[in-house]
Amino acid sequence: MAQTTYLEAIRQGLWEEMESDPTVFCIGEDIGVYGGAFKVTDGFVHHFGSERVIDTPIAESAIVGAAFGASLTGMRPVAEFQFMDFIGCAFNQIVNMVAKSHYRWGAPAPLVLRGPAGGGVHGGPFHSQNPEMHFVHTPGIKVVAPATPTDAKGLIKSAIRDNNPVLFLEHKFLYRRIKEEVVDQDYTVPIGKARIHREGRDLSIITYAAMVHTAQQAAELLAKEGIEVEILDLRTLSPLDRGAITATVKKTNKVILLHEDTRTGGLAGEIAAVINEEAFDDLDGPIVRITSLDTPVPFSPPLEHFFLPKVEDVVREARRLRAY
Amino acid sequence: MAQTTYLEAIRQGLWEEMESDPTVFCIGEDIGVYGGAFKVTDGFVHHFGSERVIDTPIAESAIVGAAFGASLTGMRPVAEFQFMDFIGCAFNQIVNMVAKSHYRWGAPAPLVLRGPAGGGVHGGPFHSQNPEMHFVHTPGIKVVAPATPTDAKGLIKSAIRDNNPVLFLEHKFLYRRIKEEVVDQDYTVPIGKARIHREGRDLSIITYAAMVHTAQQAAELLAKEGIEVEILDLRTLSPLDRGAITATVKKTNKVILLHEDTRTGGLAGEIAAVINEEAFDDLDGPIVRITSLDTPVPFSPPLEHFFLPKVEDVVREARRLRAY
Amino acid sequence: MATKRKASKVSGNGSKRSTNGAAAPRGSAIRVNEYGIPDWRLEHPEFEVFEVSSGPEVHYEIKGKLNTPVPPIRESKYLRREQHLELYRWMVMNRRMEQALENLYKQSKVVGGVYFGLGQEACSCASAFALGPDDWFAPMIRNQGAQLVRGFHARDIMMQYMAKSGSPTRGKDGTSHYGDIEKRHMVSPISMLGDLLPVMAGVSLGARLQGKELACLTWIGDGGQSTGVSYEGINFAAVRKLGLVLIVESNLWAYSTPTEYQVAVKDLANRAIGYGMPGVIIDGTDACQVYDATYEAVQRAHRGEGPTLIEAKLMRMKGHAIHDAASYVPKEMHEFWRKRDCIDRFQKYLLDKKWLTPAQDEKLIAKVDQEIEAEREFADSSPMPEGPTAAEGVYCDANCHRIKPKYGLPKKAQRSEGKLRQTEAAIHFK
Amino acid sequence: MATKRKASKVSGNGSKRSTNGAAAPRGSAIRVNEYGIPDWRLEHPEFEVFEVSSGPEVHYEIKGKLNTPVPPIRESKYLRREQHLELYRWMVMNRRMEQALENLYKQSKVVGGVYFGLGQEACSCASAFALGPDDWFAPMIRNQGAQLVRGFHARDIMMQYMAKSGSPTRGKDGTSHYGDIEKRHMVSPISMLGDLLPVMAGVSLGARLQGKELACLTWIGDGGQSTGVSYEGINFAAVRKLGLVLIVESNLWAYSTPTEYQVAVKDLANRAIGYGMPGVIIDGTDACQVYDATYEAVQRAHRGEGPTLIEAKLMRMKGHAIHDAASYVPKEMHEFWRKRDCIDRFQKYLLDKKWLTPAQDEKLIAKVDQEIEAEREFADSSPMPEGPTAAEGVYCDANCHRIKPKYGLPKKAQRSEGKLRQTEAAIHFK
Ligand SMILES: Cc1ncc(C[n+]2csc(CCOP(=O)(O)OP(=O)(O)O)c2C)c(N)n1
Ligand SMILES: Cc1ncc(C[n+]2csc(CCOP(=O)(O)OP(=O)(O)O)c2C)c(N)n1
Ligand SMILES: [Mg+2]
Ligand SMILES: [Mg+2]
Repeated sequence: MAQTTYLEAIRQGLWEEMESDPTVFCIGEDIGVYGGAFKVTDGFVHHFGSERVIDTPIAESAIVGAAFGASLTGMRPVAEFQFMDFIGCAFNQIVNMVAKSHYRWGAPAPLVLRGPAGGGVHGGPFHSQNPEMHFVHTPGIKVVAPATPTDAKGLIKSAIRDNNPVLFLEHKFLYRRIKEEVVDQDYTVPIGKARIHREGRDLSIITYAAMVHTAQQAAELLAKEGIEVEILDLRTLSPLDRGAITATVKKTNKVILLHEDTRTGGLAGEIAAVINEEAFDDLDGPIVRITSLDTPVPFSPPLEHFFLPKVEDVVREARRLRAY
Repeated sequence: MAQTTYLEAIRQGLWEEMESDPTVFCIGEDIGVYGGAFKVTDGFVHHFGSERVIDTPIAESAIVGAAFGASLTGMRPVAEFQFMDFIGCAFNQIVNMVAKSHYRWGAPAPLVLRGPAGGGVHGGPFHSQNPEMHFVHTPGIKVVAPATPTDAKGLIKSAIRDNNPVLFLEHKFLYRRIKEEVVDQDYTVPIGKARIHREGRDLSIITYAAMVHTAQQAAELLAKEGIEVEILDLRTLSPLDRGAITATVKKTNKVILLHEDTRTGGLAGEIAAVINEEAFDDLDGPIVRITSLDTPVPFSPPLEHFFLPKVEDVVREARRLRAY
Repeated sequence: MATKRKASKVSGNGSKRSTNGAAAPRGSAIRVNEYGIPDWRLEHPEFEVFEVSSGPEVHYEIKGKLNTPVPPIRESKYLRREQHLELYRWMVMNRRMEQALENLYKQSKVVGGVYFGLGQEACSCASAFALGPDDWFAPMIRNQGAQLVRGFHARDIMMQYMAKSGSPTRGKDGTSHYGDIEKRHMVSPISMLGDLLPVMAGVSLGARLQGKELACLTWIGDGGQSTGVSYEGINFAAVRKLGLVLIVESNLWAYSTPTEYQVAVKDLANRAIGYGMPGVIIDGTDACQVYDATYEAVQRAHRGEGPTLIEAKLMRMKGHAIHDAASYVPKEMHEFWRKRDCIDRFQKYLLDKKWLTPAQDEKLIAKVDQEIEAEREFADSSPMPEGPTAAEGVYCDANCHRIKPKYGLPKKAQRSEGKLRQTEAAIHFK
Repeated sequence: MATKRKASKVSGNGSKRSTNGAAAPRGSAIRVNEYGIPDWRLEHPEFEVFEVSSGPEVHYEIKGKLNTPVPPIRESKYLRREQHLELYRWMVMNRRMEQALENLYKQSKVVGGVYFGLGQEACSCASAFALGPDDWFAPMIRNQGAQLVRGFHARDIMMQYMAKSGSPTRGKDGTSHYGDIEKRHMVSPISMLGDLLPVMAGVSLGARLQGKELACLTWIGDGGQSTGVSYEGINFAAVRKLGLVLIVESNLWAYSTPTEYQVAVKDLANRAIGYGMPGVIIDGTDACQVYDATYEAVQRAHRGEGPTLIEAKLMRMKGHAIHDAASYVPKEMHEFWRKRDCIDRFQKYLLDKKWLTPAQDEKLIAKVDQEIEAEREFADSSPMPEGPTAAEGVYCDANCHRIKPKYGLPKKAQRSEGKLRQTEAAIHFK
């Protein structure tokens, strides 16, 4: 076991799957000789060859379409978006061709769409987006968004082995900032299962991806005030782990929903509805949402800082909710 | 005043705006000589000429892009999607080029994207979609979804006059099924304001588009049992009329959220969160969601019937909630 | 700023084009257009549809030569005699099945509308007929004949339209929106035009990784090809030399819009030039030309030499779908093309050659009708699906499919030994 | 199946190409490529980048003629003498500003990365310089020079990179991602490549509806043009004869990917053929060729004759952005193109012509540097935006803009009298 970054953990998982399963291959822009804009596939082409690490023209709908076509022949393609923001350029192909394929005509599409999402790195409106909701709202594709190196490795492997299309969102803020000991052998983390990131009794924060770490920092501050926060890291956004959501609400009776994605139509709404359905009588206070603003992701650091949910927002809301 | 269908009401509104404002023009596929797949622009080309009623190649990203470009010169384009399902083919252009334009560089984009949405006509997975959530979740574009001829006419006019991009969702099930007396002169209905479709004291159904009529039928049945349902027709989905939502909840204390769109990530989640934020203490029962299934829209009538929310679903849930 | 050449004849194959009689001798001269694209047609109709904006209504008119004689069939280089008859039978079956669909519609037994390939049967059937047994295909709405040729039954298509439980999609979708990755290797289209092109390129890529060079045939309309994704797919196939065989059906209309308002180019085959792949123009109402051009493209694909763009010139002889009376089409246009009906011409060709006698022909047609009637009977009496099945099948759960490479495990799975090393290279946003 | 012609010279303009000396006489012969596309270049470099997969690492190498002499500048048909000097000054300013940006980056004063147009200054500046006063443009990341030429100040660009409150987007976006629809008629690009093409076609459409024929200039990379939306835009412009002036910057790389792996065609200008519009090939390092080709395209647009595709051949002389050392580029390639530096060549041309003396040149450069320094000073000392402004401006409220047709009210607003009549025509789904 070695200290491994979030980025390296994804690389490891992908590499191991390519080593053990010759039907896995990578396809995307600048992933070969260059190793990808974020170097997730650095060195892959030297080891696996350019047949299995395919540099494509700049054509996201073709990348997804080709991955889908190849998957119909029994391959397991892993397609990279250079930035997840560009997924909009393949939207129709994903939502209408790929996601509906099994329902409509029974053809499974065992492919993974992966790439860097999220803000906090001053990437501006087109290099910082969180596109999860478009796909959480699309039946037929699963959505995964790990927060830790261990989960990142285990989930990329599960995503590759899944018989359904999986959107794998890598948070670029975490790539080289988050490190932990990661088992350097084969293991998987199941899709569809949330994880208690921190136990607590006073209130629950349900969150995912980079915001797990924001929640953690807030929890540490709050602990000093005697407020013990439970953090539920969803890990998979579709299908949601309704059981885990309900369990933590039933335990603490107060809940903050925290995400980096913009507010209106964000995942917090869906979770609020689920809690209403499953644990309405267990609520001792209103469900609180902490999210980014309803704007594009602004570029300038003071603007982006204002835009994103902050540790102090979580602390403030937790105190307020505690006192409710 | 004449009995006017929902379809004719939209035609009237569009026609009147084109007559009164020469900067308004229509662009889309088969909207000229043919008058559009649903005949919304039937006869327009004869009256306004093919300069202002432009048949395009089959290229949705070009249609939206061209509309946007024209809007930058001070025109007010109205672009038709032959079916709203094809909006996915222009997704990036809408979400990243058009919707972010005012925020990023201060360029207003006074354009309307309109076309038939919704199911119930056995159109199958690609001619029945409800795409609202992708755009409710996109800051910078407004979303409108009228349920009645009067609102349809008043809102298409407001959409055209608005200085922002507006997605105008016409429910194709209503096109020729819903008729009422419509003022055949100029009037507008404001964007951003919901409407009490039916007054009631026992519980509220918050809904929009075709489901307003499903709610109405259910309300009539429930009235016979002494349950008086209030129906709030949202009319505008973005920006949401939070005031109207809160007011009806505060009045009846029980609420059903009803929509034709699929469940997970649908608008009901957002509204559930809003109610939690604004009226948590006013709730005397859990917020109930009634929606379509989390699947593509199936083609075969028995399947589509099973898929869609039905009057009996609303009646059943209303009884249950009433008894809570 | 570009300069054009005059279209010219390439005398490579020697013999001159025959203008009388039903058949042109094998190897008739092949003309090339002004950009060097071979044009196999034996006539080169010249007309243009344009908008007329005087008078009370804006409408379309046509100008050009519309009373030229019907050209002969270009003798096939590849079809064996008995294959001609087989192909003819498929074309007849295609048409008769669509007539049966029309009847079902009139009896209100169809859900939604019906799409027809009237006049395009050669283009659907002869192309599919040129595929090898392992090859893949993905039809568009007008290519119902191709589905028959590749082993689906009329009942499958009928049940799709009737939304029956026994339809290939179990009522989940209609029309040609179905497929089969197990046996018949048909990829289901979606409504959005063009998205299939990269998908078919991807099928070829997937097979190549398994050591197999496939031909992957699909069609696109002169309208549908305007979608950006079409060219993403074509370009990707060209760069990777994938086995895409693309037939652009230039049937002069896209719904109500004349091709003149879709594209500013006369021959869509010219687009092949810009993508670095071969293009060819054929008469889409000549079954032999369709077969031969597809056959050559398929062979190219099997040799791993990359994609081919075949532009088939023909005419959509009905409205967009059954609700559309196509009153926007100038009458002379229908008349011109009715004389060039692909089945009539092929029938005459076979009769003239005496490969088919009138009696045999009658029998063949009667047998087809009988078969279609049995299929209709089956489809009609089969049940609708049960409502609750609507909730099933969104995801493929662990055991619903055994996913394995169809053509064997990729061999050269890695090019070197060595382990994963950490990367510290500079990245874009930190 | 397509047959090609050999490239040939069109002797239309008479005189022969000069090979020695810095200038080729006005009207030197223009070659056409094998598809008849005019190629204005005075050299035709032949090399190819290919992947090498032997040895421990997969990498790129180049083969071909790399030591050919630097060609002369093609004399401009349209530039007046003093315009040459003005243009030269813009190119120098473009480069010096980018050097200043690099310094700011090294001082950690830039937020995110910096993009350079090194070696492409002629392509950015001379094209923008050919626009008429009312024309519109939309730059890509490498066209910072165009922004200067069209009236923005270095400080605007610097403040964009430094995310300052005073930047054109007030810190909301960075790099070239800004615009101005009031005065300078620049449309802001977005990152997603290709989406601007239909937008610029739409600007031309909007103006035409107001009775004005505009030229709408934009650039796209040899990589970015692979996006489907690019061709949707090109096709739309071609069908409607809109004033799109498109410069495809064939700079041989798209991020780390050689053009050979983007497209299977040698000359992207060939794509013009398939879209029914003129295409032309130019040497993108020759400011006169860039100017003249753009100028002609702009005139065409002003006459309402439709779009033009100009392929500029050149080389991206730095990495994709400042973080990228471009170690994947074969060294010889940089060397070859370094000799063809567009500013050096233009400078030599002007000196040789004696339109510029060395002393004047020195002074010009010094003045530019002074100006840049003042701009840098201004940008550097300007404040960052206030956090809460992040929440502003998503929507344009009723009074934030007065929206009116820029070129006057459309005149022929309707073609007939008459009222709206109800429609009962058949529709698709009932
Ligand atoms: C992306 C997209 N936009 C619009 C449509 C609606 N539509 C269906 S078929 C059609 C016309 C197609 O014309 P063409 O491709 O020429 O095929 P044809 O019907 O002539 O065979 C249109 C506009 C669609 N299916 N997909
Ligand atoms: C749709 C889309 N996909 C991917 C990217 C990421 N990206 C930005 S620039 C670039 C390379 C562009 O190459 P080219 O168009 O040739 O322009 P150049 O950098 O050579 O000037 C890529 C892949 C993008 N901006 N947009
Ligand atoms: Mg067509
Ligand atoms: Mg490039």
